[in-house]
This record gives sequence, C-alpha cells and structure tokens, in this order.
Amino acid sequence: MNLEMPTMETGSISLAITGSGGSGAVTAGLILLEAAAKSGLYGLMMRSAGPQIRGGESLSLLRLAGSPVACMDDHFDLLLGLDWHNAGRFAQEIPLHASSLILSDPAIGAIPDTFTAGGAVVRGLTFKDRAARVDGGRLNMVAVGTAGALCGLPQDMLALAADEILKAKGPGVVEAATACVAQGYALATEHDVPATKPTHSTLARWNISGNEACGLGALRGGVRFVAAYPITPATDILEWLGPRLEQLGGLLVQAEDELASINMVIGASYGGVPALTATSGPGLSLMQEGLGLAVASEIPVVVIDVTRGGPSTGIPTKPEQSDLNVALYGMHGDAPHLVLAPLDVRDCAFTTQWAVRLAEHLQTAAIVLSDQSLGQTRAVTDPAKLPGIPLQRVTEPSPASDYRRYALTADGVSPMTLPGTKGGMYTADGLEHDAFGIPSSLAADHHQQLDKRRRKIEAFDFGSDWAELRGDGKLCLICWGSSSGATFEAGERLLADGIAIRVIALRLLAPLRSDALAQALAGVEKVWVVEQNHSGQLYHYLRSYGVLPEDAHSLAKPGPIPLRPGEIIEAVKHG
Amino acid sequence: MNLEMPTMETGSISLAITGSGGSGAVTAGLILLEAAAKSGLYGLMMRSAGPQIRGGESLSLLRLAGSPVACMDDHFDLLLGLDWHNAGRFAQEIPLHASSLILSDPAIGAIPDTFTAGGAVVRGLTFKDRAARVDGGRLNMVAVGTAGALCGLPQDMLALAADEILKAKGPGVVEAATACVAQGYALATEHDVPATKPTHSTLARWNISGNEACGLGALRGGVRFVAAYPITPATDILEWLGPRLEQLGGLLVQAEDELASINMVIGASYGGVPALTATSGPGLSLMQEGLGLAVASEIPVVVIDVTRGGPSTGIPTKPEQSDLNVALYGMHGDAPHLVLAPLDVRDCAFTTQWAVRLAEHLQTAAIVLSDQSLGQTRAVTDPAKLPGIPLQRVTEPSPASDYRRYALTADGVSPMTLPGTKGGMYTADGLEHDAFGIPSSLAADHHQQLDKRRRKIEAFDFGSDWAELRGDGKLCLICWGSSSGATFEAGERLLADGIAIRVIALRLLAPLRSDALAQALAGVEKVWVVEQNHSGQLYHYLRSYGVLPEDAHSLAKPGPIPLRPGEIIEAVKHG
Amino acid sequence: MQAKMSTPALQARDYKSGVKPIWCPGCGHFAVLAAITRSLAYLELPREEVALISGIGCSSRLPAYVDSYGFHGLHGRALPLATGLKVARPDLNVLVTGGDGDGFSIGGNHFLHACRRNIDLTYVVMDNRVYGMTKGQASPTTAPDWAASKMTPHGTGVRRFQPAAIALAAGATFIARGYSGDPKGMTRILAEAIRHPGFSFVHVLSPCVTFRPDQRSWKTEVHPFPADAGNDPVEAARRIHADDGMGLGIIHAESLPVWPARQETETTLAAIEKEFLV
Amino acid sequence: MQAKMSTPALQARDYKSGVKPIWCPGCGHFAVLAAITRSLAYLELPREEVALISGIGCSSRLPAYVDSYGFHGLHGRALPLATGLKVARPDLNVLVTGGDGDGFSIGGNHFLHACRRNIDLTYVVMDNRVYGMTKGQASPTTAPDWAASKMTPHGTGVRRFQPAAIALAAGATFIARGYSGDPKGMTRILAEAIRHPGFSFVHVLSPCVTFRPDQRSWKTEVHPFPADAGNDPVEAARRIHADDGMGLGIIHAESLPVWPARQETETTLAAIEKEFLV
Ligand SMILES: Cc1ncc(C[n+]2csc(CCOP(=O)(O)OP(=O)(O)O)c2C)c(N)n1
Ligand SMILES: Cc1ncc(C[n+]2csc(CCOP(=O)(O)OP(=O)(O)O)c2C)c(N)n1
Ligand code: SF4
Ligand code: SF4
Ligand SMILES: [Mg+2]
Ligand SMILES: [Mg+2]
Repeated sequence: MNLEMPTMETGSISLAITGSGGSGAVTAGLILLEAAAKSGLYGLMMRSAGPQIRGGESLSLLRLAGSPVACMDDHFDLLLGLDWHNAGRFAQEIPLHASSLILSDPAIGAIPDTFTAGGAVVRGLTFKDRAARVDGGRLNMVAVGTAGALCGLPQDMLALAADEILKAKGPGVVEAATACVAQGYALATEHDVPATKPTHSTLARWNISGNEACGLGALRGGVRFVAAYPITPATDILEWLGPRLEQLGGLLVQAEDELASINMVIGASYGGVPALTATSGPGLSLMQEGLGLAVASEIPVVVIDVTRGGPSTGIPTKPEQSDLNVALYGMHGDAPHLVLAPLDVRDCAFTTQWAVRLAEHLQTAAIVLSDQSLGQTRAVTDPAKLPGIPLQRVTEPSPASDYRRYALTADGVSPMTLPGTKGGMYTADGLEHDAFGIPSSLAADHHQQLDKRRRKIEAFDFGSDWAELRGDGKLCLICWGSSSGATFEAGERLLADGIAIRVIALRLLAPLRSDALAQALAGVEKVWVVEQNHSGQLYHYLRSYGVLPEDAHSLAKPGPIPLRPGEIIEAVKHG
Repeated sequence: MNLEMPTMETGSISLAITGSGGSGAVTAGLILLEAAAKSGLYGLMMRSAGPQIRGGESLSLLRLAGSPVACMDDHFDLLLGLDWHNAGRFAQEIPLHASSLILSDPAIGAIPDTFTAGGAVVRGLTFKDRAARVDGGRLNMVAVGTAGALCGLPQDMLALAADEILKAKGPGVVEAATACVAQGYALATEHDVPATKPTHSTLARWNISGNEACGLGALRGGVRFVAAYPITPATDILEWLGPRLEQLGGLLVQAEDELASINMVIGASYGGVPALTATSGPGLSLMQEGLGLAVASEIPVVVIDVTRGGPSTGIPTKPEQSDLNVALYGMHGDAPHLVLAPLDVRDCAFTTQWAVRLAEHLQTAAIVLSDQSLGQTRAVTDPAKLPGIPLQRVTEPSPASDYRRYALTADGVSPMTLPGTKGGMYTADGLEHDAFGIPSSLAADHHQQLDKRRRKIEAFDFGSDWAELRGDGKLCLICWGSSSGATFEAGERLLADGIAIRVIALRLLAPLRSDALAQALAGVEKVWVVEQNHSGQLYHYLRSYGVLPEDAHSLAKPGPIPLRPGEIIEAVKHG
Repeated sequence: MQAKMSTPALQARDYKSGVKPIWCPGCGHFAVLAAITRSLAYLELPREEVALISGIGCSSRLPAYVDSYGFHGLHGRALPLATGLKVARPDLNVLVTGGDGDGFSIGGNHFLHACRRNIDLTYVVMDNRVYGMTKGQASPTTAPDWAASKMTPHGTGVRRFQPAAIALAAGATFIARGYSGDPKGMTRILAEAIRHPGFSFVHVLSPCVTFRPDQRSWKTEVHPFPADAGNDPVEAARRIHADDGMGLGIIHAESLPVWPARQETETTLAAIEKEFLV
Repeated sequence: MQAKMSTPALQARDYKSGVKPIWCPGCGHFAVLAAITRSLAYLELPREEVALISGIGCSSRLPAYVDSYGFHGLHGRALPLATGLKVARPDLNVLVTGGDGDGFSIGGNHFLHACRRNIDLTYVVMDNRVYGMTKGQASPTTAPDWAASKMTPHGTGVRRFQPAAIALAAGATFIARGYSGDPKGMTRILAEAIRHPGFSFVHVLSPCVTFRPDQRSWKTEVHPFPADAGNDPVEAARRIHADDGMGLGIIHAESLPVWPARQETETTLAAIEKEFLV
C-alpha cells in the first residue's frame, strides 16, 4: 500500500475524523493538534456535531501546516472513520478529492457511499485489532498514531500530547493511549509513509480557541467585570473567563437574562470598571436597548457576538456572518458606536483588546463580531499582537464647580467623573440632555449632543489597524472577520497563478474608514466583497458609503459551512 | 387697527396658541380645528408641551387651508398668547415673520422678546375683560372667537365646534364658551377683518389624528388582536383601539412588557387572528428578537413604531425619523421583512391597513414607521383611501398526508394550516428547518428556506403604492414617511418658482423597489434625499442599492422640530 | 375545556410524532413526554385541538415530539406566545412546556404575570436545576454551592428560586409538583392540570443525567406534599414556605374567574369610521 | 456599610440638587424624595459615595433631584444596572428608585432575581398603582376592576401583584412598607433599609394625584403591619398573604450572607497567558 500524502513543505495536510458518541473523534483531533503544535507546526481544528446534546455523531476537522493557516482547505486529504454511524450527515462538511485517503477498519462497518463516490482511495487498517492488543486500548488512539505518522508527526510528540490531553483521566488512560499510539504508528510504518518531516518552527506558539482568545483580549484590555447569560456558541468565552476573572480580583456574574447582562455591564462601567458581555444573535437582539443607553449616556461597554446561523434561533452550532446589519444598525435612533471583527482565531485576542480600549477611550459601545467558526476553532498560532496605543478612559478626578459631564469638547470626548469623586456628581441619562446631563428637549441640545457623539468616533485616529491590506492588483477582494482566512488564501493562490490581486480585510467596520478604504482601493478596477451571509451585508454597507468602484460584486454565501478558498477563486475566475 | 391676514384662497393660515397649565391652549386649538372642519376647510393641529406631566406650559399649532395640507408652514401668521409663562421655551417651534401678528391681552403680562424681536406686529386686545363679562367666561374662548373671525370662520361653526368639544363638561361650560366666542368675534369685528371667506369644501372629510388613523387602518386590515405596552407617543393608538377591538369581538391585552407583546401577537397570529402591536423606539428594540421569530417561523405580525427622538430614551414627546435603520436591519441574521411608512396623517390609515394585508399574505413581519409628528397631529382631511388588492392569508384547510408547512413554492408563500385543522399539525420553529418544519442544520435546508423567505417578498408585485410620485423635473426630492408633507410642499413652491422638480415619497421601504425607483428616477440629474434624522439613514440605504445618480445629496435634519418646506427649498437652492 | 369520558379512541402513542428526540439516553424529559401523551389520550383531546408551546432548551424541544400543533418559540417567551394564542383561540387546549432556565431565569417575568392572569393554560416546567442545552450552567433552582460550572466556579451563592412559592404569591390557581421517576403520579397531575379552568402550573422534577448525575438521589428525596391541598392561599403559603421543594402532588387549587372575561360585540367597523366624519 | 453617628454635617436639603422636579403638584413622590434626602443626612452618607439608580417613569426621575451620583437608565432595568455598579464598586451606597410599572411590570424578572441575590442594595418602589408618566394606564398593582384607562376599558381583570409576598417568596431579606403620607415613618424605614446588609425592598404607597385622585382615601386605609417583624420566613409568608397590602412598617428582616462573596486574588495576567503556550 502506498499512502501518498501532501507534506507540510508543499502546503498543508487536512484531515477529518468522524465517529459517533463516545468514539473519541474530538479527543483524537485535540491530540493530533497538540502534537503538531509540539512538533513546531501550525494548525487549526474545527468540530462539528449532530443535533444530540450528548452521544450523537461528531467530527473533528484538522489542517496542519508549516506556517500559519487561517481557514480550512477545499478538500480533506485524509478521512479517518472511527465508526460510520450517521457519518453521512457530515458529507457536505468533508469534501474529498480523487486522491483523498480514507482510513478505516473494515471491522467497524461499511464506509458510506457518499464519501467514496468521488473516487477517494480507501485503505482498510486493523485499528480495532491493534486496540485490542492494549489493555484498555481504544480504537481512536490507534488511529491517532497512524494519522500522526502519516502527517509526519514524531511519535514522542504524539505521546506527549496524549499525556497532556488525557492526564485528567488518570495514569491508566494515558498509558493505554500511549501504547495505542505506538500500535497505530507501527501500523503506518508497515506501509510506505512519506519520508518528509515537517519544518519545525522554534518560535513560541499558542494553542488557543477563538473564544479563549476573546477572553484573553478582554483581560488584556483591562476588563474586570463580566455579566452574561449562557448561549451557544459564546458560552466558552464565559466559562474561560469565570475562574480567571476571580483570580484577577474581578467577577463574572451569571445574569438572569441578556437584558440584565447588558445593564449590569453598564452599571459596572459607570462605576469605572471596564466591563464586557458575550452573547450570540438572540442575545444581541435583546441587548439593543441597553446598547443604545450606553451610547446615549456615554458609558463604555463591549459586547462580543459570537455569531451563529440566523435568523431567529437559526442554527446555534454553526457559523454565519449575518449579524453585521444588526451590529451596525440595531439600535433605535442615531446611535454611533464601534463595530469590530477579528480576522482569525489569533486576532480574536487583538481585536477584543482593541475594542475594550477604544470603547473606554471613546465612551461608547463596541460590538465585536466573532462567529462560531472562529470561536470554537482551536488554532496553533503565533501569539497575538498587542494594540499600539495605550488608550484609557478620560476621567476628571478633580472637577471644577461648573463641571459638565457631557461637555462639548473639540474631540467629542467629555471627561467623566467616577462615583466617589467629590464635586463631580451627575446623573447619567438616556434622555437627551444638555452638557450638565440635565434632560432637555431643545433642538440645540439635541443637535450638539448628536454631533458630539458622532464626532468623537468619526474624528478619532484609529491608525492602521482598521484593516489588513495585502497586494496591489487591480482586482480586489474585500472581506471582514472570519471570511478573511479563506479570502487571504484565495488571494495567495490567485497570485501564485499569476493574477495580480489585492485583499482588504476589514477589522474596524464602524465607523467605516471611508477615506482610508478609498485610498486602499486606489487603482482597483474590480471588486469582490466576500462574506458568509445571504444578503451581502458588507457589500451593501460599503455601497451605502459609495466607496466601491462601479464594477463591484457580492460573493455572499450563508452558513452553515465556512467559505473555502476554492469557492472564492471559482467566483473570481468565472463569476 | 388693521389686521392683515393671509386667506385660504391664497394659501393657508397658520396660528399658534400658547399658554401655561390650565389656560386652555389645547382646547382652543381643538375648537378652531373642528370649526374649520365644519366650515368646509382642511387643516392640521400639532401640540407641544413642557416637561411636566401636568400643569406645564403648552402650545397648539394650527394650519388651516382651503385644500389639504400635510405639514406646518415655515412661519406662523398669528400667535395667540393666553399667557406668557415659560412660552419662551417654545420660541424655536413658533417662527414668526415680520408681518406676523401677535394677539395678546396686555393685562396678562409682557410678550417675551424672543417673539417680538423679528418685527412681528403686536396687537393688544382686551381678552380678559371680555371674558369677565361672561358668567364662567374664560379667556381662551374669547381668543378662539377673535382668531376664528380673523381666519374667516363663521361664528356659528365656532359655536358648534365648542359645543362638540366641551359638551362632556356640561351645558354651563358650553354656554359660557359660546358667549365668550361671541365676545371674541365682536372684538375682531371692531377691527378691519378681511372680508374674504374660505372656500367651503362639501366633500366628506375626517377630523382624525395619525394615531387614530393607524388604529383604524389596523381594524380595516382585519386586526382583531392587539397586545401592547404603553409608551409615548404610541399609547393613543392603543387607547383608541382598546374599547373598539372589544366592540368588534377582538381584544387588546396590556402586556407586562414589549417582549411579551410581540410574542403574544405572534401567538394570536399563529392561531389565525391578524394581530398587531404598537410601540416606539425603546419598545421596538426590545421586540427585535420576536420579530426575527416571526420572520423565521413565517407568522404574520405588524408593529407600528411611532418614532420619537432617539437614541435611547431620547426625546419621548418629539418626532424624529431615526428608526429607519433599526426597522430595516434590527434583526439578527438575514431576516427579510416589510417596512412601510405613512406619508401623512391620513395615510396612516391606508399604510397600516396595507401593512396588515401584506404581512398576512406574505407571512412575515411588517414594521410601520409612523412618528410623533404624524401620530399626535390632528388633521382635517379627506377620508383615507383603501388598498386595491384584497390580500389574505394563504391557508391550507384540507392538508394532504404529506403536507409541508414550509413547502418550497414558486412564489415563496407556503400555505399554512391553522390549529384546529385536521391532519395539518406541525410545530412552528425559529430554528432553521426543512420543508416539514423539522429542525435542520443542513446547508441545503438553510439555503432553500433563506431563498424562499427572500423570494416571497422580493418577487411580490406590490403595485404602484410603493411610492407617491409627482412631477418630472431633472431635479428630484426623495423623501419618506412624515417628511413627505414638507417635501411635497417644497416641490410645489419650487415648481411655482419655475424650477422643474420631481418628488418621490417612499411608502414601501423594504423591500426596496429598486427597479421601480430607478424607473421613477429616469432622467433625473440631481437628487436630494430629505429626512428627519442625523445620519441620513434613507440616503445611505438608497445608496446601498446603487439607485441614486452620482449627484445625490443628503438633507438630514434630526428632531425635535419637524422639517418645514422653506428649509428644503433653502437647501435645494443654495445647498 | 371539557374532557370526553367515553372509550379512548386514541392511544398515548398516537400522540407521538415521528420526530426522534435529541435528548440524552436516560434524560428525565422522556418521562414527561410520555406522561403528556398519556394525559392527552386519557382526556381524549383531538390532536388538532391541542397546541404545545415552548421556549428554548432541551425540555423546550418537546412540542415537536407530540403530534399536535406546536410552537418552538424563543427562550423564555413561551408563556406570552401561548397567551396570545389562547386569547385568539379559546377553543384550543394550550399547553406550555419548558425548563427551569427558560421559565424561571429569562422567562421569570412572564411566569409572574401568567400566574396573575389566570388564563386557561397548563404550564409544565421540567426542572433539572441546570441549563442542559447550553451544557451545564447553574439555573435559578440550582443550589447556591453547586460549583460544577466554570461560569460560577464557586457556585452562584444565590438562594434557590422557589417555583411553587412564587407561583402562589403571584396568584396561580393551580400548583402541583410531579417527578419524572413517578410517571403515574405525573400523568394524574397533568390530567388534573389540563382540566383545571385557569392557569395551572406543574413543576416537574426531571433529572439531567448528563450534567446533574447527582440527581439520581432524587428518588429517595421526593415525598408526598404534606397534607391535602387546600384552597386557602394563606395556609398554602405557610405550607409551601415550609416544604423542602421535593413534595409531590397537588399543592394548591382554587377556583377563580378565568381570564379574559369576554365582552359582547357591540358595533361595526362602519360605525367606528363614522366617528371621524366632520 | 457603616453609618457614622456623630453630629450631622449635612442637612437633608444639602442632598437636593438644583433640578426642579417635573412632578405634578401634590404628587406622592415629593415626600419620597424628602424622606430619601433625610435618611441620607441622618446616616451622614457623603454625597459622592451615594448612587441613585432608576428606570423610567415619574418616580424614576428622582435621582436627578438628589445631589449624588445617579443613573436614569432604562424602563425596568434599574436593578441590573445597580447590581453591576455595586459589584464593581462595593464602596458605594447604592439606592434604586422606581415605580410599580417599572419594577413590577417590565422589571418583574429583575426584581425576582435581585431579591434572590441578596446584594447590598436598597430598592424603593413608589407604588401609585398606575403608570403616571404615560398618562394613566393600569399597572400590576392596580385593582382588576379599575376601568379608567381606555387600554383596559373594563379593567384588567387580573389579580393584583403582591410586592411583599413576591419579594418574600423570591428570598428578600428585608421587606418594609412606607406611605408618602407618613414621612417620618418612611424616613425611619429608609434608614433601616439602607443600613440593612443585603437586599432591602421598601414598598412605598405614593399616590398619583393626577391619574388616581381616589388614592386620597389611602390615608384612612393604611395601618401598622400586624405584629412585629420576625425573621421567620414561614411565619412572614403567612402574615403577608393575610395582609391587605396596606400594612406599614418593617415586614420582614433576616440576616443572611451578602452577595457576592469575594474570592481571593490568586494569579496574574502573565500567568494566565502562559496557559496557551505550547
Ligand atoms: C435569548 C437567548 N439566550 C440564551 C439562549 C441559549 N439557551 C438555550 S437553552 C438555554 C437554557 C436551557 O435551560 P432549561 O430551560 O433549564 O432547559 P434544559 O435544557 O435544562 O431542559 C439557554 C441559556 C437562547 N437560545 N436565547
Ligand atoms: C421599553 C419601554 N417601554 C415603555 C416605556 C414607556 N414608559 C415610560 S414610564 C412608563 C410607566 C411608568 O410607570 P411607573 O413605573 O409606575 O412610574 P410612575 O410614572 O407611575 O411613577 C412607561 C410604560 C419606556 N420608556 N420604555
Ligand atoms: S443535557 Fe440533560 S436535559 Fe439535556 S437532553 Fe441531556 S440529560 Fe436531558
Ligand atoms: S402623573 Fe401622577 S405620578 Fe406622575 S408626577 Fe403627576 S401625580 Fe406624580
Ligand atoms: Mg434545565
Ligand atoms: Mg406608577
């Protein structure tokens, strides 16, 4: 048997592991990812599950590479079946090509036709038998050994990773796992394993999920109060933050609902403690009234929306970029605020931290649009960068006797007093007010405060982090948030194909940096706006500001499956 | 003394009546409006009040004319001061010109400088003394007599109107009022009253407020269930509907909050009863999650948003058109739905009725954007027109055994069963689902249902009511909802000035009829988009669909004071 | 609502839809589903005249598993949706099903106001003292020291929500408690609750085997609710406040006017339009 | 929170801001404002260490009239806002003020959960059994047959919300009732409530002279709450359920741990970041 596999040098290796409840597809994926990390590689791992809460089928999708990767590839090189119950449900999520390899033990049953129809090469391996040779041995760990070997991961790294992931289950489990890995490794070496070894990066790297990275960004930004209500797929952020906030002297409050969360966050922030909440679409809808209050009363707050398929309850466990509109326009009245989106898993840390800093400085609401494909994907990545500017809240520690909380300043930021400050007493209000904060329905007060709240945001110098720019072709791909990984990769491949291309990945969505964007678009003749939703939300948003050239097209594809580079290339070449 | 007044023949008469708590400025305005109605005229009356719940200063603004009027004029011809306490607060709302007339009794105190500064003519009249001549006489009724005479209203019509408005207070009050009116009339005839008499229309006319008209439109549309939570300035709709729904065998439920209202409405509509709620910005924010459920589960609902100044609690008693964004984009996910806006007070009835019919037929959510300047303005107007098409819900009374609630039909409308229908049982769901309504996270189901929900709305033939079109100039004013009155009038005046102009007033905002709009814009070289908000919400929305010519400008002015025709002319001529 | 007492035409299984529950094997909610279909069969309610309304949660998935009309609505908003439906369609038998998170956390306000209204709904809360669907966070009924969720790593530190006490204080006219380990008792309670004219609240102890394996001990903790249910709310208050929350049976039942009272039809649309004519 | 008991440095009037109330002459809320400033003066709380948080309504306008920190937030959401503030700033004295509509209708859920949490807030609800600010609709505490609002032309037909009973069932550790016609009693209650460690709920009967002129009769209807407040919730439940809702005084007070319990600081951000290093 000749197992031909792509190598890390030439690109990346993609593998899928599927199995039903308890078969350990997720554990296998986590171990492979961690082993790759320990071997000096980069990588990604996404997971998918059936509708059951527990015991249903599940799927791990991995992509391992010698350099950072930010999206899944078009196809999977390797499909490991731990069993095949209901695996057919995942067919759309595991595209194979004609030279993909399916590894499976014939003893566990037949491979569904849907996987073999495209001509993938099937190899039967005696996983079950090998597992049986080990006391307490499990099939998934044998498969890990084989797959690890095929990917060129050293056996000792697999063992180390297994130890790390399984140690909570006790030494017996670890021991059995290590023995199974060895069995699997041996099974692979009985066949022709490609001799190439991955190039090992010696740089410090992280193994982190997007949700964890959001949590870390929040802490780095100074957040010490979180109030939230659980919701898929944002809950992990909260579960990561809960214990850590306490350790840092802060607190996470599990609120009774999202209306409470956002108002608790406003209260804490009014008191001077940077505060944040995380939710998903349904919760974000419920928070709109609170967000409007934060904007009008000029209290900094940050909301992370880990978007899932919409509308309504939608598809809670799958990604979509369909909350851009509500993030931009969901508050009643004219309510200028900030909307940001991390470009990849690692960027979740940077963008969240930046959002906290910006909200604090600009005394407004910031919405961070992550989504399920970032939040619940685990990446082996370089550590996240830190925002350049050390922004902080503009306070007034010793207010004069005519102190005005909502003073009409040149930059629009009115220095605020924190409770406890002598002589700085004021009543924050969502009613329109004058500079002192006293309710007013006079046109002059309304216009001045509206102008001020817009000015502080529009006129602020956001520096260069508003977007990531690559290339300088006349053909341009514009993307935002989680669609950036696939778009960048499509760009690289097109470039390699000799097509001069430019990619603009927007991190700051509101305020739209129209001037900077126009500059970044200088010389561009044709634009594709790439995003994962149904109505082309970014496309329309950009058009509403008149920044796109005539020849601008929307490449909008809704969830549940994240965009792949090949689809983008297809659209650009033939669309 | 020579009182020169414009006449109904030459245009319209505008008058303002101001006084502090209990002085009867509102009653005076209501009587004058009703008298004008009874005299065969048309007219409008707006009211304004200070921040107090009761006993503060108040203001009535009237415009009377021989033909329909849909906005206030640029200036007031006549200012009646019943007293001057705090009247200065209203200065911005009562622009006067050099030949405006201020009528006041010197005995009640000095007129604030702010009113006289522009050169208005002041006439002292002995209102107080005249009132004292009547047993139980009141100054405001004397002023009504004088103002009525000046406006050319017959004295008997004033008496009839006073009787109608005051009869609930008992015959003594009516008698005294009639006597005072006579006194005031006499006071005017002692001076040179213009001899012209208004042209009397003999057509049937209504005296109705926008909020009442919304209520009527709802009933005409078939609404028999309303659940709502009080909020200014929408409460009047509910207070009008409450007793009348019961009389028609329906019910209004006062819900515990807006989250409950919208969900109650969904429940009733699921049961087959056309259902509606009314609210204002803060409530609309709270209803977004419910609206998204209506869209996803395809249950017809209608929400009337009587917009007030925003953001947040904002300016509850004043108008603004700043909820367009949230109405268009406030739901998370891709959630196509309907957004409509009545163009004037009378049109509140038509547009609401149309919205109910469209929502019912298209099984979706419709948001009707009225605002305080329509809702709380009383108009003497022609009766409202009725929608042409007798749309109704597409139900399935005898479902086949393979009945699919969310069937993929050509027009996108899936016939629905109502509870009670044998064999048609299904579970409505906000989770993405297949054609049977069973939850599904498969890409195919998601895409098909997304397509279907968009198709049924986009592909529907809305006929010609999507907008009102006037003129065919190369210069075009586009407006929507309550800004239409002033925009049409600006258009007429510009035309009279020899400027070829076109006006497009949008009634249907979503789905945007881009093709029809493009056609209506054919030949247009320059566009002004006119609206009452801060960020130019319609302007950006239209640009997002690429329907505007290059030379397109935003004329966006936030509340609290409604747009006046002169401002629009000013912008168009010099902007 | 009148139950017909002749020979049952439909069996409990006829009330099950073909949709396979997503629940974990052993989940308490299976028994609730069975008890609901049994009580519907017992009361001989035609399937098309039954509507099951729910919010979001494992428990809230129940309507799709019953072959009747149903609405799987929003998290916490089942009661208002059901209220709208019942007002619009008083001819239907409307049941509301959900969980402790859905009903007592995000939905707490509607619970209060539904109890007050005394509309003819039957509200079944499957209380497992945890958020099952979002994988194991504390709910309002969770003990303050339950520290298994990382969102509340030392427990919530908050007193447990007392469903029966709140329902009574809010004015509910029928309050009962069932246990999914006692299917017969639960079926009897449900039938009574559906029959009760006005709002009936059925609190069901329904263990979450996945995130609360400790709830296996419930079978030894439940006991009959002390003494017979009276219709005196003052006495009921005393007894409920003294109970440990594990007492099973009908806790309180009183007869009060059902909301809304219907008003007579008095006018026509044409007459209403005339109001505006000048 | 510790009140200093030396000679008062500030008078009640020093706690009034310069902003003129928008209230109708004779409105009960004036007396509540006066009682609050008197109790703050009595407890000698520095103005800058006091924060008054409210929702929306006539009553909710109160914070702007006090010279302290304040937040006039959203209708129904004062309690969560105050909860966030108090958790973030335990050093402040946080009072929450609002109306019956704000607190018991739209805000009902937060009321339940704030009572459960026993956070150290003082919650003053000015109950006039009407929505004053929106000009006279029924609130949850309005009698079912009050038919003066066109929104409910035959009355709501719904049982009155019982604030004290709900508060007790939800776990409030301090419950009292005041009356704006009894300013001295109210001031005493407020001072006790502010002193009480944990959540204190003060239900104030505060007439709306404009939309409920009938409430003039309250002065003859109020009476002392029967018997001394005990700290036994079971007995309190019995007494509250038996009361007519007009009993004035401290109804229930018990001492329980104040939420949240503070955890020790244990780590640094740098240590947390290390978790991710491979
Ligand atoms: C507005 C909103 N917030 C949060 C969620 C996430 N969510 C889904 S179910 C659930 C809790 C369910 O708990 P419970 O009602 O007790 O039901 P169980 O799963 O335990 O049966 C939550 C928080 C949601 N769907 N919508
Ligand atoms: C979300 C929302 N819904 C409705 C309103 C309108 N509103 C303002 S105050 C109020 C009721 C106030 O009643 P209450 O709390 O009893 O105070 P009172 O005026 O009687 O003192 C309502 C319904 C609002 N501001 N926000
Ligand atoms: S998670 Fe718990 S509540 Fe949900 S299905 Fe599983 S056992 Fe039942
Ligand atoms: S309306 Fe009622 S509650 Fe409001 S200020 Fe007037 S009297 Fe007070
Ligand atoms: Mg639960
Ligand atoms: Mg009130």
